[in-house]
Amino acid sequence: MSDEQTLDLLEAKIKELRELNETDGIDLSAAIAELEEKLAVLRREMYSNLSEWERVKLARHPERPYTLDYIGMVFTDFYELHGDRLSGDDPAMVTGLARLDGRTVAVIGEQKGRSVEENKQRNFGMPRPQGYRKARRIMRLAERFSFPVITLIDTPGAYPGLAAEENNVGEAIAVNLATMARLRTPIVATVIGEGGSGGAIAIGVADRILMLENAIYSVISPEGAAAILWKDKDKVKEAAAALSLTAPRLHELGVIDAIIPEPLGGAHRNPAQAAAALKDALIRNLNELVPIPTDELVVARYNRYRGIGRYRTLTER
Amino acid sequence: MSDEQTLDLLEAKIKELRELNETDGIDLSAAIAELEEKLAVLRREMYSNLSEWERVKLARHPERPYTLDYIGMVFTDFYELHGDRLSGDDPAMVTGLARLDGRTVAVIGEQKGRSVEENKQRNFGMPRPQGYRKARRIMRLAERFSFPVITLIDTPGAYPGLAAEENNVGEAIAVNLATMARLRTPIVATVIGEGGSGGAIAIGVADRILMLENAIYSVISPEGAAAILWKDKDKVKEAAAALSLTAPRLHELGVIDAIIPEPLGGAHRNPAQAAAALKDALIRNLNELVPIPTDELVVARYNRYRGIGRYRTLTER
Amino acid sequence: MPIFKDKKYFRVDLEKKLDESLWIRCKSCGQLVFKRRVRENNNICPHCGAYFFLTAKERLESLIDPGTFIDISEPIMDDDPLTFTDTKPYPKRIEEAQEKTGLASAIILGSATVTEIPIVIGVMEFQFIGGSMGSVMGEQICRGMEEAIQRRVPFVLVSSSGGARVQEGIFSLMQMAKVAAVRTRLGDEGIPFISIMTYPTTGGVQASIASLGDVIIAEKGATIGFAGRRVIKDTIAEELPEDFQTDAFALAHGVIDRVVPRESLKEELGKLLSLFAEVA
Amino acid sequence: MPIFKDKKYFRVDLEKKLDESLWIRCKSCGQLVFKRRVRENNNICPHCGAYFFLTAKERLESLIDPGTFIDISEPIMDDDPLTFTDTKPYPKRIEEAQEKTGLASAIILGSATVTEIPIVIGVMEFQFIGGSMGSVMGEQICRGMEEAIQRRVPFVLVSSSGGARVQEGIFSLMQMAKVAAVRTRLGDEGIPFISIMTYPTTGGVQASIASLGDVIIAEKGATIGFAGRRVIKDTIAEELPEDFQTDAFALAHGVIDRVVPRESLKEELGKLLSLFAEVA
Ligand SMILES: [Zn+2]
Ligand SMILES: [Zn+2]
Repeated sequence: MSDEQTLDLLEAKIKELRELNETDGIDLSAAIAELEEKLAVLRREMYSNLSEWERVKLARHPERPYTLDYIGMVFTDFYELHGDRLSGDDPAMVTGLARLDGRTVAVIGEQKGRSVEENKQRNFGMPRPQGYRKARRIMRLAERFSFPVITLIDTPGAYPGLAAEENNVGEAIAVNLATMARLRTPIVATVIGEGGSGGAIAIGVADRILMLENAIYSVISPEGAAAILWKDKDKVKEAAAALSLTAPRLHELGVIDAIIPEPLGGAHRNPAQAAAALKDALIRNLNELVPIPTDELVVARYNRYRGIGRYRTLTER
Repeated sequence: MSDEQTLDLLEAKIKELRELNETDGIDLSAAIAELEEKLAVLRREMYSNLSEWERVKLARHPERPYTLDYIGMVFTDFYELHGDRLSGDDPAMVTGLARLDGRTVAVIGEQKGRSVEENKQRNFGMPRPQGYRKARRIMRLAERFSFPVITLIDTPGAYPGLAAEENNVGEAIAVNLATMARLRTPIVATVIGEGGSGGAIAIGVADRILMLENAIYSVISPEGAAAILWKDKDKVKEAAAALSLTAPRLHELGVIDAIIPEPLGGAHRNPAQAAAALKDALIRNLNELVPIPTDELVVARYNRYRGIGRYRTLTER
Repeated sequence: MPIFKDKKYFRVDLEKKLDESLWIRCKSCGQLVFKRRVRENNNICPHCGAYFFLTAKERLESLIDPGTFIDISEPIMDDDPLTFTDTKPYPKRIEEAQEKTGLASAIILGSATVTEIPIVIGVMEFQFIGGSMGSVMGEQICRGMEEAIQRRVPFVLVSSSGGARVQEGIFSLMQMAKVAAVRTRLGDEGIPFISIMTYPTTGGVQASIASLGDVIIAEKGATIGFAGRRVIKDTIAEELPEDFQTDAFALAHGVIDRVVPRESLKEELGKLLSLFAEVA
Repeated sequence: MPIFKDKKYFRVDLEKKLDESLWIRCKSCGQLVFKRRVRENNNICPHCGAYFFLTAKERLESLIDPGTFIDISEPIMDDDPLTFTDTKPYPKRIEEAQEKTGLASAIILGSATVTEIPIVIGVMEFQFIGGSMGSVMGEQICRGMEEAIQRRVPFVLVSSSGGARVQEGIFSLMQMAKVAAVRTRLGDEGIPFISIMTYPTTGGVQASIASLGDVIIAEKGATIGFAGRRVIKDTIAEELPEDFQTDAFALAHGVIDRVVPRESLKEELGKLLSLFAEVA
């Protein structure tokens, strides 16, 4: 039994006792209180010391709020826009205009599905070239009207397949990177779940990069790394640890700017609370970015990316 | 027998007599001279008074030089560039860099095929969305390096078909119009054969619009107009006349800037001569356009298109 | 122009109703329905939900706040630069179209408000020679965009057109370039352009101004595309799917942003405009 | 780095030949061929025409005017920011790669001339951890572009890479954004960027700098794409055509401008550069 399953079981037990308490009039309050305290302790213990792999599982939790869930809770007046104007509309990439704290913003986010049917439609949150190009169109629209761009990253990666290559997915990602690097409006990117490689950074170049506490962001999936580097598909835990893909590690490394706290147990335990924290963080960051003159903003963003990387300097013999 | 066939027959007869003259030693020079004079008179008569429909046939003449023929004769160092970077490469649209009079230019032209095989490949010179988007990519490339853009128009129209609509051909044309209207480098467009409607103007917005003497340029083909307006497919001659699609008429109307003279009988009678005239015209126009400061050039182009159209002013009652 | 002899300068006034007949028959369900009820219902059949054809004036009425329309069109009408005659002279066609529609040309242009947000709006009239774009429509669209820049309000264009005004030959083709050129200025100036595609938006209109919206909304049931079924069949004899160039086809292929039922069009437009409101 | 203990700052010098063996066996036809003859023949088998693998140095030699290369790389080498260990520690991999290739990193960067036209050129070394892009490669590419701007000469990049340097984790991913950002400056400054894709150009390199060339030339036989066959098969188990991600596939889908056989690559590059020559 996983730790989370233990917690679920405890929760269910408490609920059962509560019902008994109410319907049958038997006083179980002492037992309930004891169990609840036990649960709280367990939870704190468990989540204060999550392993990387446990975070990967949380980031991928099927009940975790997805882009459209957050859009519903964080923004008002969301007006979805469709299509890349070139050949298609990709449901794995959701784009539109919305209002946040009275301000019109462009929202761009990767969208997973929950049911089999939905996942077929949303392609498990793996965007196709049409999705990246739709995102780019909306970025340019935002730039034209000085709407800040909010991106929500949640993807296992760009969809790998014949049609994606036939539509030059490499170019779609590359041009997005170049476009975002110089876009003349503020950009705030947040990894809300899985930040999967090229598929994530294709909407992830920003003035501020935020991560939800249990989100992950990585150049390769632990499964991919295990298979390629360890040549052993079972080494996912080792790979997850080695890749430094958690929010705290990435914050330490200076690659992300802030961590948005999640409810104890993960965003899915209390989506409203997670959304409130995300909203707070987005507003705070926009309030800092919007007053900056555009030229300055773009230079600062450029310099951030120009300076990224770690290497050793060799000294002249 | 068509007039052109009569000419062909006369030419063949003269050639025959010449051969006889040489091989058999019979002196036929008097007869030959007489026939030659007759031929010249006939030709002048015929071509000085071409009907619109006859010009349509000349513009579509299967031996007429096509874009790649002119590229070979007008430019040096042609370096073809392929692909729209999005999904395909359209052989009905040829693009590349080349040198003209020592200057690097971008060349964009519609390409028909001559054989059945070639026409299948070139799609009878009807570009697909991929072709227009490739053209746009090359326009932007040219702008980046201040290369003048030379376009050669020769198409029955944009390819009409399912795949074209699936790839939003309307957008492909529309965005080209907007792009060319403001492109920050000189553009010279020449209709070398058929200027077919939206498929033509999609590479036809320019600082100078030239036409070869026997080229045509029209909002609809005479066949299309006959079918739709006359509701009679046989009324092509009437339609051709009504549409004002010849170079002299369009020059009179002030829509094109200059007519490039063709050899007597049409460009196919002497492709080298036609190419020389085209080259002359292109160099002359570039020499005028290149020194103009870019801001001024773009404003002038904008004003040209802003002012195009003919309407009646209503007076206040 | 005999019928407009003494009306050289005619403007659109939505307050005057031209047609006073009381009843209309629905082509879809065959029911005879009370015309005022249909009008009040966005020209949707109260029995079966089918859309009645909307004239440009009716379309305007269905979209804007009542009483806010002011005609700002140029006082111009179609000329006949090619002296064009097919089965009848072009001036005769213009005259008939003017008589039929009560409009000077195939487009209405004015200022108005939508949910109190000021805009400049152009609406094409399909009954005026198929809503085709000649020199006058081109000029009015440009005028509308310039006015929107001047007033710093969004520009809304409702398309309903088969394409180019063939009778104006090369001039009609050149309107595509003209409107596209002027459209680029809206981008420079940060003025939003909402393109609404209705039945039908095809040919040279779809391949120019209609496809250049910052946002493109299609009315449910719109036909959207460049080359029509007939042209494709005549040219390459290709088999076409049933949903070819429908609203759903356009949405699936990334051509448009949304498909909106007629009854929600005004509300959606208002919602969208409000998101741009602080900009313009 | 034991082997480079007393060579902290190593630069590429094409004049020194590392490998002095005389004969080589062609994997394609099995013939034993004289190595110098192969070299003089652009590393193409004189018997069967197969391409031998080119090291970065050999690639450079095959493209530029002899004796014109000057190393302008930053004096840097790979760090180990994550203290990464899989089946062996990352620093060990770097050391082995340096030993094997004689290079400090997976890219050579220098100035040179091609048919007497001065350029800045970067060449990736596939034998150095699959030519993967880590912080050093990202920095050298940016340095190369900045140098090209400084000197007002074209930038040429020869890619041969499987993608990101996974061992550097997020830093390797960020290099994609870094090189793309700096690439935009070439456009502003009117400096041409010619991207040459060779076997293989995939993953994060194809999805960033390699796809952003003003002109993209592929060497005949190059593999070009984002997600490789194995990833696709593992993820969605899709049937792939035989020509998948070949040079012909890339050309047909508009990914590249040209496919050029190795023996013409220098000549074509010279021709292309000469068209840009008056610009830079
Ligand atoms: Zn009905
Ligand atoms: Zn061999």
